[in-house]
Amino acid sequence: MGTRAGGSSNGGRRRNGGTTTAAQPAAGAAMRAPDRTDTARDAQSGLSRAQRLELYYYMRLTRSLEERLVNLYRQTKVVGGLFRSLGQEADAVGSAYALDRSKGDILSPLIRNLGSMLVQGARPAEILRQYMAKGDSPTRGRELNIHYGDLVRGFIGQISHLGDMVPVMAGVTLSFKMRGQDRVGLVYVGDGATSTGAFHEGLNFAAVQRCPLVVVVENNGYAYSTPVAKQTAAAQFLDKAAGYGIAGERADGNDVLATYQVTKRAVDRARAGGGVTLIELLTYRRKGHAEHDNQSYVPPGEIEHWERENDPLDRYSRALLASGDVDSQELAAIDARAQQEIDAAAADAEAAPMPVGPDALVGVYADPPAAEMLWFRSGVTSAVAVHERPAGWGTHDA
Amino acid sequence: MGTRAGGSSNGGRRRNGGTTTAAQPAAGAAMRAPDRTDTARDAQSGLSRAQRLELYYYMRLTRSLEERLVNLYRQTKVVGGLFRSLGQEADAVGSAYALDRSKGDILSPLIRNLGSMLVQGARPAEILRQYMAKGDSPTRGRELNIHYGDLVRGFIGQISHLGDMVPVMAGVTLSFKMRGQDRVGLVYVGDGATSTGAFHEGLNFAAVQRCPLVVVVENNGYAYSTPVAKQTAAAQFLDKAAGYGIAGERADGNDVLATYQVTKRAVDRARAGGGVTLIELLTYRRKGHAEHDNQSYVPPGEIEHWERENDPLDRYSRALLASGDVDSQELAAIDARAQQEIDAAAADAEAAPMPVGPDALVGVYADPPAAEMLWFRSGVTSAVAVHERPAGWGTHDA
Amino acid sequence: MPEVTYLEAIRQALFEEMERDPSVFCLGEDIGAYGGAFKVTEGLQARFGEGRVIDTPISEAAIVGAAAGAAHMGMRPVCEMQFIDFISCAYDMLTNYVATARYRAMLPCPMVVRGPSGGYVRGGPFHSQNPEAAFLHTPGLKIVYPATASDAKGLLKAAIRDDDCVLFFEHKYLYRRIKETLPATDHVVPIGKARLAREGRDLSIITYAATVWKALEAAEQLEREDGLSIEVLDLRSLLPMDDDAIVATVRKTNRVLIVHEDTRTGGIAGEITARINERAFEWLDAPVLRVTAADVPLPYAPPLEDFVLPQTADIVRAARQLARY
Amino acid sequence: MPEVTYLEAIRQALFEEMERDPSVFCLGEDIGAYGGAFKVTEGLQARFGEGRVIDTPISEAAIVGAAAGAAHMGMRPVCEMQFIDFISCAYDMLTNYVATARYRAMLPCPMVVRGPSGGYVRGGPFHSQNPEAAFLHTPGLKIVYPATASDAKGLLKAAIRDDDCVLFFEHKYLYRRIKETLPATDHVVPIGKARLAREGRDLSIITYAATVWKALEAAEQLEREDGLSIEVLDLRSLLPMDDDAIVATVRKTNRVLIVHEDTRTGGIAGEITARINERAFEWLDAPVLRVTAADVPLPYAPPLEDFVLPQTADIVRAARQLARY
Ligand SMILES: Cc1ncc(C[n+]2csc(CCOP(=O)(O)OP(=O)(O)O)c2C)c(N)n1
Ligand SMILES: Cc1ncc(C[n+]2csc(CCOP(=O)(O)OP(=O)(O)O)c2C)c(N)n1
Ligand SMILES: [Mg+2]
Ligand SMILES: [Mg+2]
Repeated sequence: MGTRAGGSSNGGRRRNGGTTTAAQPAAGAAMRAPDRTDTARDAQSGLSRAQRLELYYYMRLTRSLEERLVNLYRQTKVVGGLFRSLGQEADAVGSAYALDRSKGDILSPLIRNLGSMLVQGARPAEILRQYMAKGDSPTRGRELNIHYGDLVRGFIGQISHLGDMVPVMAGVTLSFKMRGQDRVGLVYVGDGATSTGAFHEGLNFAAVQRCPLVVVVENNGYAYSTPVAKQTAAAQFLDKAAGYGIAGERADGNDVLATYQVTKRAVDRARAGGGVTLIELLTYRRKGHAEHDNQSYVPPGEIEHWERENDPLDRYSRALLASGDVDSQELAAIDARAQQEIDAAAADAEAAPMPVGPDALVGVYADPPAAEMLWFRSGVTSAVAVHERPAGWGTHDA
Repeated sequence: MGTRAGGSSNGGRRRNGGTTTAAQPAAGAAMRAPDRTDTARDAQSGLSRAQRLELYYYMRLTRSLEERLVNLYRQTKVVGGLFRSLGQEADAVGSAYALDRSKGDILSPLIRNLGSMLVQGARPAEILRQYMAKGDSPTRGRELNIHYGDLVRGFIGQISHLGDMVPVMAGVTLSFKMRGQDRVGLVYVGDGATSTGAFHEGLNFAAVQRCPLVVVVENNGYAYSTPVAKQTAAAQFLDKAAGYGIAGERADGNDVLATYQVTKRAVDRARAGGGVTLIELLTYRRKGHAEHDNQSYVPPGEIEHWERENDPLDRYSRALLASGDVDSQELAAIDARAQQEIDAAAADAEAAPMPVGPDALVGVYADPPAAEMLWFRSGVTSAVAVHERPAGWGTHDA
Repeated sequence: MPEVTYLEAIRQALFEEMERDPSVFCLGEDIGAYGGAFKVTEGLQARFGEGRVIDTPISEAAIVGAAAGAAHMGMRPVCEMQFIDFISCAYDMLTNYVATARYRAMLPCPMVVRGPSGGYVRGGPFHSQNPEAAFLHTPGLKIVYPATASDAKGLLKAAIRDDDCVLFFEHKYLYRRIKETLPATDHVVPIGKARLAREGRDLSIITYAATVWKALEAAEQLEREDGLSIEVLDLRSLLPMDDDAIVATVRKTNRVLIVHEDTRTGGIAGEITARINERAFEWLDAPVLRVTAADVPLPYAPPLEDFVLPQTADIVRAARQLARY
Repeated sequence: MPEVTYLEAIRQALFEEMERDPSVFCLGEDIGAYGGAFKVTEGLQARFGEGRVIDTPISEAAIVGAAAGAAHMGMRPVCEMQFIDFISCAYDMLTNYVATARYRAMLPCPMVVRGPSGGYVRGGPFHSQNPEAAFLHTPGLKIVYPATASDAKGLLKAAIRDDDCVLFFEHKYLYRRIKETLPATDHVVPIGKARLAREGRDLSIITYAATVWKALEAAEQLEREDGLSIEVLDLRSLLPMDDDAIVATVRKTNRVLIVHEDTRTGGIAGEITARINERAFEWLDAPVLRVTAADVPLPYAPPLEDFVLPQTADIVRAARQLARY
């Protein structure tokens, strides 16, 4: 259960590296406090004080950014649905933190893994622009929410079809192996996504090829409205590992350090040529599948219980304070800094322009570079007459 | 490993029942020898002497029928490829024998499960007609080899796409559960087919629904040319059971009684509401994937080893003779009877007519009953001019 | 009788067929207590129990495959794809197993696969698809795609009673946007018959699903502004297709505009054009033209989606050109 | 230069591209030591090792998905489907993940999916399919389907070098039945260009893959017996399609017969007919007609298969009717 000390050091990790720019202040820069014992390692996790604060920063940034998205959603500034990871921030942040960006590790996030993308260098302004479908968003308005990627920073945009990223990441990591690169891949799947054929085929393929891949099953209790007991008859997802002949571990996904450690072990194993690890992280989805979902299917008190007893941010700030080398002012300063970054990003994103119609035709193929203009559209840039926008036109229901 | 005595009796089984007719003598009728101790139960399997001889009969019938098919294939009377189960007769026959046809149990065979179909009542003449694509074959010449079924006798025709029969059998057995029927289903998959998404989705679905389904993984060492080690990294297929939260057992598939017993336990479990069992049967494919395959990928001596040490028919006849209540003349009589049946069936099948072209248009839908005649074909019954048959036209390569 | 929405009409059909025939049951993701992503199956589980309204794991191939197995045994399953976009995961099972079952193995396979389809709702590339063209060349399947509440109900009832597999595409843009008073009696619309949505003399628009409404809007505008009399044929059934109705409208107006929401290349308009060529070439006074989506994955941002999908203004523009031809 | 078969031409293309570019690798079922079900990849593993010629588990979705992942990272994978019929198991992965990668995520996805396709070989319903129509309406994919050894080699090389995903369908009936002397130089045939297989004045047959040969046979017979001069256009590339070549032949002969082996309804002939309508309607002296398979799953028995698939005699019969129109 991830409580034993990880034998590995985190020496190779350089977080605030060359990818940040003056215009985009380095995430986590606020945590550099040279007058403190920044390099003192935590006995269990092997993480320095600065790194442990960085984990806190990413968790806070995830939560605050999603809260801002809720506001924007209520103001109908978000075009599609809004998907929260409330209560799951530790699992996404802790696991992604075990990758080494300096080595070119690659991660494939799912809809609840905003935190992991932030760790890999995604920026709040990008996320906000994506949700608002802006023309200068990473996908130029073509794809929804956090469905985007950047191979340079090391994350790959998911598609909606659950499970499909597992074969894709099998191939990404197969290429690492073929080229003798010292790189590792990590792919997330939900409890629900484990039921898909693609999950099975991809995991089996990676296992046989001994790809340097970590597969994180985020067991958050539900797939949309479906509880885990209707998704699988297995006692735990961990039990699937043996069926693929791969290593398996299970950890408390709401404990960011435990999550980090278990993933770090798997990453180290992968990098050392030990093949695939399946990690089951136990967590809980406190919000509905998306913002519209009223969670009527959840037994009374369950959400409140998790909120009260097992909020990953509460738990982690308590632990940090209890460790004695962090004080509450420092945490408050991180909170404020995250908030400022989001404020700036939101102003920026709101001001950004929407794409224009003909942009839609560009880039389906490398060659030809643009699709043909429709014959009835030649010379027309706005397709829709004003009266065509019916009442109720807007976000889709699910 | 299937060596403990099955606690269950086989009382409900009525093999030579009402489904046979005067024109089609009951399979196994030869084994009724009332002056012998027919009802004495074997201590381990719980099978009577007559039943144990019936198992022998089906194994022999399988082998001899396939041998006849090889002759016909060499005479180019088989239209497509020929797929052998040489060395696997025990696994197909023993497992299918655990079903109860009188209860309406249903089985989904694969290409190496000719034996299981014979147990369920398929007749040599049907098989031969299928392979020869005759117009009065069970599929009227539409489908290949043993790809056919009969819901009345309790077997369902496979399609080529591996794994697809698992979801289908999940649905068949789901209907048993929904209607409160006392029926069980059995589906075979090869070691190779376990890699498919359909296998995974279907097995998981059946496991969650606790369908009365037995899934037999026939581990015969190869999928076409691919050895098991390239198909899965798991130590054994049995290890997959826990990942689906279902019962699992493994047995020697070349021991017909062990195969019967392990399957019988699973069938009893399913019938008692205990849900899905995954059974791994260990066997060996002594012939190539199909007749054209020269098995160049098999290590030298491997096939000979299995032939010499572990032929299921040799093993079983030795065991029967050693049991003391069967003599070699009886076995020879069964061999002869199987041969006679095949001779009669072959004469019959060879004389049967091919279908005629326009038959092809009938029966895609219940309504409309036939597809439209092509405009350029109206009034034409033979599509091909004689000169269109190029040299080499014939069976496809794989 | 009160007016009911397209969505409510679908729910009524499910209720009534489940009441009528105990072999009808539903399976899909989140269709039970939750009532489905769009609440189409709301109340069904409360009425018919967990045994007949089954929440499944996320596995479209298993949903379709299990439905086929149950259908062989005499059940009449109705599968929900949470979004029709996920039917692609069951493509093998539908085209190879289900579609061929009767022909290759004399196995009856009466089942329905239904789900929310289509765009105009900012769903992006994976929640807006129109999969009809992917299945059109698979003999053994039937495809319907209703545009009205009445047809949604009547065709779903016909689909459930059909002895073969029917793909029932529901346009999610229409779910709550159109309303209608439905016939009181057991309302069944035969599969394979088109519906004349508007009579006209000068030009025919052949279409189906959401674009039926855009075509009707365009027809009104063209009548008002250009004095053109436009006929609108709503195909409703795509497989089988109502050739007689197509030929009749071509003979009448001699000018055909085909409108669909799917991408242009490989969309169903091609098949319709071929049939018109074969059956009514002499009656054509102008080429058969197409108004369709552009050949790109459907993007998410409103200006992009609006630009890619066919709009009323496009139909008007195209019809004017064709009328002048 | 010795003559090489269609199959050997494909193998040469694989060899040469793997020699030329270390990022090219092959993956599929039984393609390694065994050399593939049809021996297309024979000798490849011996030359390039297990690392570049990978035997995979039986999992087409994983093969295609893994290829996509590797392609993102700069590799150029070539996937073999043991029979192209199994591409249906990767339908979701191809249409949703691969085809959209560049557009939705700016992810390059240079890869090839190839495999033995088509009928006339007694393969029955699951070893004879022609899947082109299933992918035609997916922007982001390219589709080629060569009819000659030279095109097989040249198009496969172009496909491997293409920066997007190319579906490369090989007609298994042609594998060992046709031979040709190939150009000695690095022979690349551009994707998107048709080939005029025979020049003629009276009527155009537009076709691709195995039926090119049937069309040529029919053309000879029609010339001999009826004095008709038949043009045969071999499309080679189905997506993108060579509109210019199509329009040119229509303008020249004014009569078009489209021939394909796929089922009639929803086959590619529909799209071609629509394009001809849009671009060359005025040049048509007769309706565009289709000779195709009947709308049934392809049966196994020789008399049935022969009846369902288009034959030379059918083309002759249809061309005569069209010429008389
Ligand atoms: C193949 C497929 N089928 C259905 C869906 C619709 N869908 C989107 S999210 C979701 C639930 C996912 O649950 P889980 O995998 O547990 O992830 P979570 O949302 O809990 O993180 C479903 C059914 C989909 N995206 N893909
Ligand atoms: C989905 C799919 N992919 C590929 C094939 C081609 N194929 C037919 S049999 C076979 C090998 C099957 O091996 P296994 O499942 O072990 O069965 P066995 O032949 O050993 O009984 C393959 C790859 C197929 N039928 N279906
Ligand atoms: Mg979940
Ligand atoms: Mg095998």
